[in-house]
Order: sequence, then C-alpha cells, then structure tokens
Amino acid sequence: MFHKLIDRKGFSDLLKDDMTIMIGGFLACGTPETLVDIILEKGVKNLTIICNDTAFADKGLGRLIAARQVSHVITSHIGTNVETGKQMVEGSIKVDLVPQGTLVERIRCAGAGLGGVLTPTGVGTIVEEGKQKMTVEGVDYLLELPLRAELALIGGSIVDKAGNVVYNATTRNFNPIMAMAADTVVVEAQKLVEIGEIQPELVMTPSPLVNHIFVSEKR
Amino acid sequence: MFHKLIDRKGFSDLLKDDMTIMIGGFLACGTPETLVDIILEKGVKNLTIICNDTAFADKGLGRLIAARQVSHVITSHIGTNVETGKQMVEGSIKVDLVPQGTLVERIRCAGAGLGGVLTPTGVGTIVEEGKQKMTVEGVDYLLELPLRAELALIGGSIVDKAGNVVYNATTRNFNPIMAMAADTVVVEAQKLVEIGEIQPELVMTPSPLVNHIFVSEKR
Amino acid sequence: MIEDINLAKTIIAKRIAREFKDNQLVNLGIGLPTLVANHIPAGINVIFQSENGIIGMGPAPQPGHENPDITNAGGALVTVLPYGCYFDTAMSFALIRGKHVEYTVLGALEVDQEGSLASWIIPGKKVPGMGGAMDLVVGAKNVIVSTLHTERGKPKILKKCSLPLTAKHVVNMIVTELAVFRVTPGGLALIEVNKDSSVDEIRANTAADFIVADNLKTMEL
Amino acid sequence: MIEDINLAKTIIAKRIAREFKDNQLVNLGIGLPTLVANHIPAGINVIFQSENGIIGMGPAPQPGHENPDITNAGGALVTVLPYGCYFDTAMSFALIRGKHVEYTVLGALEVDQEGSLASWIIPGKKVPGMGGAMDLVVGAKNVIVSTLHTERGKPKILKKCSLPLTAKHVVNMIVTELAVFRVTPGGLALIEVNKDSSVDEIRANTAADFIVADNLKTMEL
Repeated sequence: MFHKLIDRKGFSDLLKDDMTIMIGGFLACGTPETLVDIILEKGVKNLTIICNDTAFADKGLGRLIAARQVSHVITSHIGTNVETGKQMVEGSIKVDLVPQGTLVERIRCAGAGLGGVLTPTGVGTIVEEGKQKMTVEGVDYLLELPLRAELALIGGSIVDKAGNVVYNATTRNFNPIMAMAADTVVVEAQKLVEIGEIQPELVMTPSPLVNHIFVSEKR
Repeated sequence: MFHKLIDRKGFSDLLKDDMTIMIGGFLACGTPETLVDIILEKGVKNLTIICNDTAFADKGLGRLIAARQVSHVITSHIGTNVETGKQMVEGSIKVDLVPQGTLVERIRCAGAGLGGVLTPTGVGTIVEEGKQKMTVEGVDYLLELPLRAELALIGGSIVDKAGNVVYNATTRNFNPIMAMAADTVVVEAQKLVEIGEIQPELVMTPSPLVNHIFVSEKR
Repeated sequence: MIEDINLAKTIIAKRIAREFKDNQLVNLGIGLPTLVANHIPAGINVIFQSENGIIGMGPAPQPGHENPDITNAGGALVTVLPYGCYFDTAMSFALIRGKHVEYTVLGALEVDQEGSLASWIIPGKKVPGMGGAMDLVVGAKNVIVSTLHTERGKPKILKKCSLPLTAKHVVNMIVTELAVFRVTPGGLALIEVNKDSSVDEIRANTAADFIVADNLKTMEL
Repeated sequence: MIEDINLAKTIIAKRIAREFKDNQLVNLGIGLPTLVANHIPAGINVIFQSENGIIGMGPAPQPGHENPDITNAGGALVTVLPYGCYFDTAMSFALIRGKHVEYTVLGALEVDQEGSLASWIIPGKKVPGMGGAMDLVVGAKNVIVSTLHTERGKPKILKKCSLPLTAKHVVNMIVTELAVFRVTPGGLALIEVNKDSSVDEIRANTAADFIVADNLKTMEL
C-alpha cells in the first residue's frame, strides 16, 4: 500500500546536476542533514538552492555551498556562512536575497496554486526592483510570484510509514511549506513510526505530499 | 496575567447593530453555538456575516438568518438553509457568493497583512465580474482582496486559560483563519484546561490572537 | 437507454472507480460521486480527501461510534482511517488548488464539448452557491464529470453550456451510464460505450459534437 | 556622552523594557534588542515571539536541559514557556505582517528623521541579507529602533539614510543611551533626555532635524 522508504542509493539516484532544490531548516535547525551528506557524496553540481538561510560552512545546507556545488541560492540571509559571501564577491555564486516573509509566501503560492501575492514588505527599498507595484485601497504593495522546485528536502521529527509528518518545536519552520511546492518531496525522518501512531490533528504534512521517506542517520 | 474569561453578559456587551462578524464552522460543525444563542437573545440587527455556509435554519449560524438579524452574508454556500434563499429572493438579505478556496484566502490575506492574492478560481465565470484580471506566465488569475471583520467567533475544542486553541477533527475548518482576521476574537471553549496542558506543537491558534474565552454551555 | 436510475448510477460509479491507481488522492462530490467509494477495486487503496479538512476519510461510523466532530463536506458523520489527518480550510484548498489532488469527481447541470462545466446555479430558480466546486475543478489534476446521460429526456452533454459556468475548459472526462468521453485538444472523443448501448444511441442522446475514438472500447465495470 | 558601551546598552534595554504593557506580543532582534528581555519590570508579562516559529519564548536552557530542536531566530538554544506554542514560517510571518505583533525592537546601521531604517546591507562590504527584518518593521504595530547614539563618533540618527533601506517611514520610536525620540507626522521629536545628558549634547551628536517636545522628560530607567 504505502511503499515510500528509500535508502542512500534511492535518494542519490534522484539527484542530478543543475537541479533546483528546496531545503528546509532555519540556521540548520530542522535541516535533513543526512540528505545533505548524500548530496555532498554524489557531488552533483550547479545546483539552485531555495532556503531560509545558508546556515554555516560546516553545518546544514551551507556545506553544499562550501563544497561549491551551488551556483544560485534564493534565500533571506547569508550572514552566518562566510563561504556564501566570499563566493558572491568572487562571482561564482548568484545570490537572490528575499525577505523571509515574502520567501515563505512565494513558496506557499507555488504549493497552493496561487499566481502571486501582494505584500507591503519591500516597498520603497531595492527589493521592489523589477517587480510590479500595485495600490489597493491606498496602500502600496509588491506583486510577488510563486517559487517552485524539482525537489524538496524536508527534516521530519516523527514520520509514519504512510508519510505523515510531525515537526518538533522550531524544526517546523519552512519544512511544511516547502513540502507542498516541489515535484518530488523527500523527508528525512528522525523517528519512523507505524501508521496510526500519530494523532491525526497533529499531522503537519499530510502523507500524500511525501514521495519518499529516508530514515535519518543522525542522532 | 491572562484574564480572558467572559460570561454571557461580557459577550453580549460586545455586540452591536450593523456589525461585521466572522463565524467559524462548516455546516455547523465547529460553530460556537452558545455565542450564536446570545446573539439571538440580544437581537442585534443588520449584521454582515462572513462564513463558509449559512448552515441550517435551526442549527449553526443559520439561526441568525432565520431570525432576520442578518442583512448581508458573504459565503460560499447557502443551499442547506431555506431561509437564506427565501430572503434573497425577497430582497431582504444581500448574498455574496464566493468560492470556498477564495473565501479562505481572502480572510487569510486580511489576517496576514497581504494586500491580495491571485487565484485561477473563477476565471471565465461570473465570479470574475468587477475584479482585476492578471496574466502571470501565460495563466489568467483574478486578484482577490482581503476580507476582515470587527468580530470573529470561533469554536474551540480545547482551550487553555491563556487562550491557546486546539480544534478536534473537522471542527477546525475556517476557525484558525478567522481568528487572525478580526479586531476582536472570541473563542467558545468546549473544554477549558489549565496553561501547560496543551502540547505546544498542537496549538492551532496561538493565545495572543484570542481576546476572550467563553466556556460553552453545549455538550 | 437504461431506465433504472439506480442501475445507471451504479454503472457510472463502478466505471469511475476503475480510473484510480493505488495511493491516489481523490475528492468525491456530494450525491452520485459519493457512490464511487463503494466500488474501488480490490488491491487499490484510494485516499479520500474531504474539502472541509480530511485526508484519509473512511466510511460512515458504526452505530454507537458517531463523533459529531468528524463530518464530511456534505455535513454527514464519517470516520478517519489510521493513516488520515485533519487540517484547516486554507490548507485544504492549498492542496486542492495546488494540484495535489489527483482526481475530483463531481456532478453537472450541464457539461459541454469544450470541457466547460455548469453545476452551481440556475439563475432565478436554484442558487445553492459554488461551495468548493470552482476550486476543485480548477485545481485537481484530473476532473471527471459523473452524470446521467440525459435528464427528463434532455441531453446533459451540450455543444456549449447555457447556465453560468463553474469553470471553463477544465473537464478531462465525462462518464455516463452509456458512455465515456474524453475532452481532447481535438474536441470531445467517445472512447467507451456501454455493452447495452451503441454509438447511434449515444449520438441521439448527446447534444454535443464528438468524434469516435479509433480504439473505441466497451465500458468495463 | 556615556563612554562605557555596556552601560549604554543597558540604559537602552532598560528604557525600552518600560514601553511594554502586560500580555503584549513582542519580537526582539538579534544583538542589543535581546538585552531588553532581561529588564522587563516586575508584574508585567511580555510574550516573546521568535520569527522562526515560537510564541512564549523563554530564556536559555539550564545546563543539561538543552534541546537542539528549540532554537531562536539567531540560532541559539532557548526554551518555551508553559503558555507557549510553535508554528511554521508562513504562520509566523502572517502574525508579523498582519499586525498581531505589538512591538518589534531592532538595531540600525542608520535611522532617519522620516522614520526610515537601514539595517541589512552595506553594499560591497557587508551583505548578510534582510532575514525577517523587512517584514517585521512593515508589519509590527510599533517599531522601536535601539541604537547607540553614535558609532565611532558619528551620529546614527540622520536627516536621510544613505544606505539601502530596510523600510521607508516605519519607525515609531528611537531609543539611544542619551535620548528617546518619537517619529511624528510633524517630524522627529525629542521626548526624553538621559539625566546625565542635555539637549545641547544630543543636538551635537544627532545629524537629523528634531523638535524638542513641550513636555520633555528625563529618561526613566
């Protein structure tokens, strides 16, 4: 019925050069670290990464940048990873900085079939460059467009074998939003449980959104 | 510290003629029935009600329509309440029909400080009348605008004394979205518990959104 | 024609039930579409979504096990299966509009050869509202219209809908008790015929232009 | 001038902490604003939001009680109070943008008399990114800038910001170790002066035009 478990090879086979990948986590909290390990091992190149922040050169998805596997990153913050700034100055990585609330709404639009959203954030700043500005009831807004990926990598705390996901504490962050906005969704499960063990009200990512479950090798 | 409990009189005092009120529930499942009782008793008139559906003439918020306290309803479905259709034909109630997914996004926009959202729903139908149409990457969308209320009435299953709310099963529906989009939010608690009794991951409406807690007289 | 309406509805429900693959997420509308759930082939696990906030909706509860907090989009008491979950309406329609639902099955007042559907209003007569239907037909990956071939002798499948639309150019498949049609870029195509009917009978009872598929088949139930 | 930077920061934090009322929801930025949490007056319960997904954030955990799943927006380990809860980033910024957060307190590279703020980029030199700051200053009901009055002798409060803005016309209040300003429709207004400073000293160290409020007060800490 549900056959979603994959191993290292199964995940590695999904990876290709030039892919666009969303990776959950906030300064590495909630990031699927084993999946990042496997991307490092496979060595795929020229990736576009969509993420809240580029974490650290030695922790979280920031390791992919340190390994020079990323040519483009769409994110809200790069200040904690010296490699991102360095490669940006060199010109070897393209960095699109997006306000955090706008970033999450753009991903949500893609996942929810919405064509865009009007936000007041960024009006009157360089963020508005190249964007359509609209006035609704006297207030100025920017039209922000959907952001989608081929692959979303999600860090789940408790995952049942159907693919229902619970995120503990602040590991939730971008994970459930990204799980809606990619062609293929892989969740790294801190803890795998049987179907029926998760209270149905507590599910944060419903099982049909999850294509593959990988059991974490960390912790 | 948290002094949010109100009684019948406390709630009744919030009610005024001509108010715009959002009421949670889906065909009366999740609707705060005691609060509806109190509106009936107070007899305030000329209300604008924002709701998923007008429920039934003898159950849910539909009772307010049967009592002719409502002059305008913004909703996705009126088919289960004969009174709504009858009064619409008579011309004594104005009915704005909004697709369910658009209705919830419009309420979400108001609650989330967004100026509007582009949805493909309703394109090529009478729903597009009077609305701005936009094309993004070759797809047509309607620009749908925020929908806000003075008062939101919420049906909560488990509520702690700080105002954190959990909704059981399908009582959730519009409740958590409406709880973000009104000047004053009143939750009718099926069960009131002490602070600390709700798992922090399970909270669906965070306490700062709730102004008043009314302990349900039903069930 | 098949005169027995219950038999006709069962034929439609059985045929639609054969469309689904294992683990697909499906939303069934009120009325006729609900019957589809009773005919899912053995070995296939279809996951039912209800737009009021369920994935993994199960059958009606056993007497004595009713829970008033668990209802479907028609307001009926239901159950949730062990792999199921609940969510709010914003999430529900994000799933629907975002193409996460594989199939939506719904009824029609009228459906036409361009794939447009009218199902929510008869102006001046019946105005129930669109509920979630407009989002469902725009958002689901596949839209199946389930309808009796005719109503009081009049065809339901038209050249062009006359009633206000639910959505334009969204229907992928039309299943009646007599036939299965697919809406293709080249127009409406008849792809299956009930073993007790014929292309001629279908032509006589359909007010739309349609082509007969080269590999026309008998409806399997 | 107050030469001791730690003393200066404590003065700023203490003064800002006096702004809040019981049960208000407050977001504190990284760095100086974080210190505000240590000075909340007795009897006042301020509810702290962290934009990575907490309401009811508590202090750092006791040694031995660290939980790597509970972090704040700066990535530091924290705790959650009994009335607290967690949510995703979409909800977090819905709360922020939707005016559900009463106060946001944040630092500045520059702030100006029009209430515009620059805090996220020094082009060609330092490009950390805006993180959640742009949403916070646009969305919170009240924006308080906490900043040392000068940096290396240069005023931080200007006529007009020269760096790329975080947002335009959003700041309500500026608190330094010397003074409290309010941004009013009539311009920047000096409303409080540190007991060890003077209007003249403030004028000498502020590069903005400001009016002195009629009811100018001494900063209470």
